Amino acid sequence: MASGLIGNRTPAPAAQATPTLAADALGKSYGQVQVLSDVSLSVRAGELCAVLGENGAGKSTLMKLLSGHLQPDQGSVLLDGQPVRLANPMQAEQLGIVLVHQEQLLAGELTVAENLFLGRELRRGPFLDRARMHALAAELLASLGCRVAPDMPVGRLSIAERQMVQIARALLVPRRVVILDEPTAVLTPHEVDALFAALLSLKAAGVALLYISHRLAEVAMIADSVTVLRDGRLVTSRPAAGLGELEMARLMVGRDMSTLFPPKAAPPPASASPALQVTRARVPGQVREASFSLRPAEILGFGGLVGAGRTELFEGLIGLRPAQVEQLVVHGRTLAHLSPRSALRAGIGYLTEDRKGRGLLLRQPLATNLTLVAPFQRFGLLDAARELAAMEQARTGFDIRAGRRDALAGQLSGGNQQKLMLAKTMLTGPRILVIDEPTRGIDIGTKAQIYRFIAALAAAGNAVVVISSEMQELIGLCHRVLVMRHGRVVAELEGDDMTEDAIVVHATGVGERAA
Amino acid sequence: MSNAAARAARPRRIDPASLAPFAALAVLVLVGTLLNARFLAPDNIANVVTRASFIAVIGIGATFVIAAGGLDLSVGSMSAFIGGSAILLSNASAGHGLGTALAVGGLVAIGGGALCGLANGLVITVGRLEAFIVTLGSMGIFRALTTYLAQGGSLSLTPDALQDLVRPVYFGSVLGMPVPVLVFALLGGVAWVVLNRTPFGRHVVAIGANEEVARYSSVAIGRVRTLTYVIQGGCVGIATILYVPRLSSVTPTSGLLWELQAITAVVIGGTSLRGGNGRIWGTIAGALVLESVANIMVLSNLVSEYLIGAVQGAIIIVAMLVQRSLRRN
Amino acid sequence: MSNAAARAARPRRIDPASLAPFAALAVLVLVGTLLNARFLAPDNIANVVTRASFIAVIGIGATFVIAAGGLDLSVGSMSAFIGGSAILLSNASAGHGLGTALAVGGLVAIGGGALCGLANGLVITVGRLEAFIVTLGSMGIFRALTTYLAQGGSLSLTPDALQDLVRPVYFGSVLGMPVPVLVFALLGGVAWVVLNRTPFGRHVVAIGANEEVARYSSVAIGRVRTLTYVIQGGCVGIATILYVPRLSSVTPTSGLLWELQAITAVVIGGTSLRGGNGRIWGTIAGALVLESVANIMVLSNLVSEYLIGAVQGAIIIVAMLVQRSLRRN
Amino acid sequence: RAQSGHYTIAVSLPTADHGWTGGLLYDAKQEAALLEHAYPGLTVIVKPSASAADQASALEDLTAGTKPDALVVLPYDSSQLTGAVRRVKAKGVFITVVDRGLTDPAIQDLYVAGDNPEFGRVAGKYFVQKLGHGDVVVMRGIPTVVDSQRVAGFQQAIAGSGVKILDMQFANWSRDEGFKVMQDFLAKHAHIDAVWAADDDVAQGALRAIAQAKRSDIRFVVGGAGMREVIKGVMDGNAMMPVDVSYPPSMMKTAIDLTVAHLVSKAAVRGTFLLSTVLITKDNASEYYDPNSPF
Ligand SMILES: Nc1ncnc2c1ncn2[C@@H]1O[C@H](COP(=O)(O)OP(=O)(O)OP(=O)(O)O)[C@@H](O)[C@H]1O
Ligand SMILES: Nc1ncnc2c1ncn2[C@@H]1O[C@H](COP(=O)(O)OP(=O)(O)OP(=O)(O)O)[C@@H](O)[C@H]1O
Ligand SMILES: [Mg+2]
Ligand SMILES: [Mg+2]
Repeated sequence: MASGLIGNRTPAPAAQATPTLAADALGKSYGQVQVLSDVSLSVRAGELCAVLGENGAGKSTLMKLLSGHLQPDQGSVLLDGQPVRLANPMQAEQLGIVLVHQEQLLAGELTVAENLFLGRELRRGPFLDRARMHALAAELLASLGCRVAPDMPVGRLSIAERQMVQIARALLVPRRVVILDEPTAVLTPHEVDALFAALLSLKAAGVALLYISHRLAEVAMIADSVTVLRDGRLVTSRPAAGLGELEMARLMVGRDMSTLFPPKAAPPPASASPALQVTRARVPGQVREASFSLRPAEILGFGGLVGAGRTELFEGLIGLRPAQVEQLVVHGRTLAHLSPRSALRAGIGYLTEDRKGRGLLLRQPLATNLTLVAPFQRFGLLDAARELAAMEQARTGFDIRAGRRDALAGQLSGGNQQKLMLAKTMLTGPRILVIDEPTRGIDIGTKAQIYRFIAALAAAGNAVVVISSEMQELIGLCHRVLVMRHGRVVAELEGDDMTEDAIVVHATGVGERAA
Repeated sequence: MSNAAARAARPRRIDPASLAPFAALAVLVLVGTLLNARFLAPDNIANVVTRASFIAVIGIGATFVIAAGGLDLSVGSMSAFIGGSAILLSNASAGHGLGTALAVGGLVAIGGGALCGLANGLVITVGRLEAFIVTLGSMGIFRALTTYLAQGGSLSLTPDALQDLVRPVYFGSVLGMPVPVLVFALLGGVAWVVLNRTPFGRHVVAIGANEEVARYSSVAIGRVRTLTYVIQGGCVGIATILYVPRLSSVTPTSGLLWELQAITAVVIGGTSLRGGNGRIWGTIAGALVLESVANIMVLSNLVSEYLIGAVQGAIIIVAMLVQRSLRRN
Repeated sequence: MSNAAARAARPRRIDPASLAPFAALAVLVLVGTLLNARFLAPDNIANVVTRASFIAVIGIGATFVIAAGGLDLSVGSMSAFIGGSAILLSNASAGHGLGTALAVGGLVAIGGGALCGLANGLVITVGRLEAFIVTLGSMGIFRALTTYLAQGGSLSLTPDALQDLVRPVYFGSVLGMPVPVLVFALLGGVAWVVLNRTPFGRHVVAIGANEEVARYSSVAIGRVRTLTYVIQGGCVGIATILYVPRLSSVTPTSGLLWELQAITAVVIGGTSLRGGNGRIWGTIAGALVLESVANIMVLSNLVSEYLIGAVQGAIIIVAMLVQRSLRRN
Repeated sequence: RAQSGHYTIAVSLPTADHGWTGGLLYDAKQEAALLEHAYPGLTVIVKPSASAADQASALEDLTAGTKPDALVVLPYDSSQLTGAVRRVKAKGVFITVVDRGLTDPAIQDLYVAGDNPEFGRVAGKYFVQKLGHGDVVVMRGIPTVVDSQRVAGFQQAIAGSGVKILDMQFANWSRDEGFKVMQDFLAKHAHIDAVWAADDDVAQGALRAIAQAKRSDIRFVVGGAGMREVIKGVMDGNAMMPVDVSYPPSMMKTAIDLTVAHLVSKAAVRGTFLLSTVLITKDNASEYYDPNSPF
């Protein structure tokens, strides 16, 4: 993957130069919950500073304070050593500070180019200069290795493509400080490479970068310095050189992290009757043909590049989008087709990759979200006691950290939203579980927890499909990996054949013949 | 996180925003009393509250529809249509005894309302059309059908004995409470439970909050949404049962503009027109606000009869502004 | 990534959905002709298209408001109000010459419209209230003010010479095109350019699509949204200028229900009531659809007079269903 | 066509939006069917419209590419429809105007009407005669010229007498509004001697409100227009509604009849036919009673 980049690391800038942007003893609370206290941090021109921490540690909040999206309760923001008041994002942008949000902020009805230039349209006279905006958009996206058409409505892009558009938006005009909040959580390695190349050239141009990620390998590779937060407080700020992944994890979690992946159970016997058998599934425009079978107690991975059609395949199977399947057998029963409800009845659970748009009701309480699929009832009425108990269980089982108990889903940190969604899917007790990007944005400690959870689920005889863009995850967790490319299943890898190289080769088609 | 634990222990508080419509109502009562002391006379209060029952009952149904992100513009003409039908069929069955006629009328009203609602709901969900257009269309249809039934005139309950029999449904009272008030209070209670304490109610709010999320959560969107329109229809039926006894007749203009009044009551009550929340008691307060404003206009001598509409409009906007400012604090 | 590349390379085609309202119109023309050959008589076509101009012009404004996720229910009574005001002030200034009177009337109509729209917009944006409630309130206010101005009667242009002078604005034609048709065609062109080819138009659509995103993108949401209401008001002013010459007078019931017609035209035209897109030409087609349906009802003798409303309602729903099915393909 | 005994008459009127207009449409349709039966060559097209603008449109539609021999029109509003009717007239159509005269009387070949100011005056005189002194409340219709003329007539008739108007509100010619406004009047005024409702629909609603309030101070309610149920009440000696003021929707019948007579008999039927507005009392009520009318 991005290994070639390591050697390109530019020397860290001189430490004595005035930091371009600095946080000075910042504090912030939501209501009575103090989410940040006394956090200081600084980043210099040409420096990439990674900010690490568990889910809910306060990373996103800190970045919002630094970019005018939120106002600090204590402390101040310094630009070039001078205190500045960033009353709103526009003001911050005028000073050259831009934040790429963890949650995607794009208007689905507008096209890529329209979103990119929203609020700063190019004009020719009083009119829009559409040609130039399209050309620039195409150019910028291409430089990021993203090949979406500028006139495509953003609502029709995949999550990853949307993320690239978001990043492109931030880079549209020259900046002094670029803050990226988990930019790679939804990206596949291919795009991560393109993004890193762009970040390096920004560094070379003297831009100060703040970078949040839970992918510690990436951080080790690209960061100049590392700042770690825990429970809203600064743990440490130090140069990245010499900091290994394990050390970073220890700093974040506060204890030693031994293994990420649980030991793999023996793969289920091939003879076992399949939990799910799909013959020639087609999703118009996205999946040309896919056939596979899934055995009980098996963890089956789906790998591929963005746009390979993995999400669409499973959404089609579950009846969330139009699809044709020649044959669909669930636990020995042949079904004509599935709808979300019949899938639920057939014991298939599906976790979407789009938590903001499709996963959670952001303005509803946590328990409502948790039990939305099948609310607990007694005598036809909601059973508040069981709901509360289930929420309590989910809170501990999935380590969901909410500032307050009556918090709304939208007030959780990104990673905690992901955990809530996972808990929600699990509550239906699926015998076949399909998880699209299970650990997107989840910290390393919780990741291990989730992997153990998935492994235990499979060990109990349930079948699990993991769609993931993290190859480590596929290899470490799955018994078998199917690779998709251009809407087809192109390879099936098992045992020792499951390597990053093999997945990349099949996913891109590059060097396939040679391999 | 002992902090969090302590907070969790604290009992669930009442959202101050949900009190806003009641505050608006209280202010109105105060203003009304200042303008004319007779406003508070028991008779007048009883009149106003009883009159508010139609919009309150219809508004309860509208709260479901709107909480689910829908809209129903047809309720007023639906009421006229099912009222007219109920009268015709009651009259026709009066030969079999007044009791039968009564039963027929009641069944036609509620059943007819539910069916009309079902039709609206199915066209909207199966045809995947904007609720605005569909119910605007059915508004025209119901209104025209009523005119057709009445042949342009009015439809009255006959014989007079039937009129006398049903009159207490509007004019009667039980334990000092006018019957319509009891009805909407009871219905409000049931509706509150359904909306806030059942899985169905939760799904209603979910599809209003984010239909995609609901779909991905296996909520039967079409069925839930259709049911909200059926509930709306049933409520219109109940409102019609309260309405017909008042004047014992229906004309092609019966129920005119009730749709706008019902929606206004819902919005004043704190339910967002974009869906995703629903406040039954707020809606009832909203209906009382509307009726009180009208009453105060007639009781006071401040404005020319030409300008009453202007003052009413202004009061409603001001009430909403006050409510909004309460919410901000 | 040949897949993505292919998508990128595909030239921008005309969205078939945007043709749907025109298809609906074509079908209607066909049906109309079959029912009564006189439908296609040049006179009749000219009448229908000219009459559609009020709703077309108001609908153009409504397209901006709705594309931005708003709603304006006050347009009909706003038109009556500014029409009444314009007539009063024209009459008052007729002493200074008819030309002056004319200029005064025109200015009052457009300026008054813009001001009324500004008032709506400011209350909605600064007060952060639901557009539905605010414009429902202002609907009542404008209507009552008109009644007040007319003292319950009607307001006519006097002297008659003034009536004769303005009559060509509605009845005249240039190069065989009725003046109102020229007006809405021209206005449509300008509006299309503003909505689709200027930063302002893009911001309108953006705040309708996702207000939060627009806010983060430094779009001045309050200003843009307020301006959509000002545009709506200006369009109402223009429609009023076309309307007054037609009947030479205004009564408290002028423009009744125009708001619903305008919204219907916009929705038939393919603009979503939830905002985020706007189709000017679709709206104009929608206005023509509405007027054609009404015309066909008068020309054909198929249905009882009482049922005309029902048939109109049904036709509009069916038209939308047809359009929806076109869109699915 | 006229030579061969074929005639087309277009009838344009407001849609049935309250009792009186409902009666109007009913009568028009009845009469159309009757006359078409009586004169085989005759076609009568009845087109109701929902607003003044709609009616102007309907007039255009009825005359686009063709023309009827005669137009019978009851305009929504005199001032607004004068121009539209003038344009029909310009095509050589015989024009009969019903009830609401055009602002340019030269347009109408035939004018059949009730007398709105007189409608108010008749009622006013009755109040003066019956009450001598007293306080009355007035429930108006919809803000229109017709309504204003009626109210002005009433005010004129009671001017200088001991009858005083306590309060006045619009009740939109609707029963429901009549009921509500009356309830509020009763709450507001401790003593009311009588009620003038200017319309039978409204009066019906007011009566219900009075009955509910069990108030004994109100001596009577007077409506108007001759609704079937009301006339029946007058015949039967209803004490609360002892009289009614005639303003029969059947004027539409008269107008159509006269127009057909003009076409068929070639007799010059022209001029103005004012239907006298009379006080319907127990004595003459039976003349105004049509048990089959929907109104
Ligand atoms: N709008 C809000 N209202 C109340 N609490 C909030 C709000 N936004 C965030 N929080 C709380 O603030 C804390 C810090 O959240 P933040 O989003 O900064 O975490 P994070 O470090 O970015 O986590 P993640 O890795 O999961 O993205 C969390 O406990 C969260 O619940
Ligand atoms: N509604 C849609 N209309 C048109 N194209 C779409 C639509 N939804 C998705 N696509 C396209 O289909 C392709 C496949 O989607 P997607 O990227 O989600 O597949 P995937 O294999 O699950 O990839 P990943 O999950 O890694 O993003 C994408 O290129 C996307 O642009
Ligand atoms: Mg975060
Ligand atoms: Mg995907």
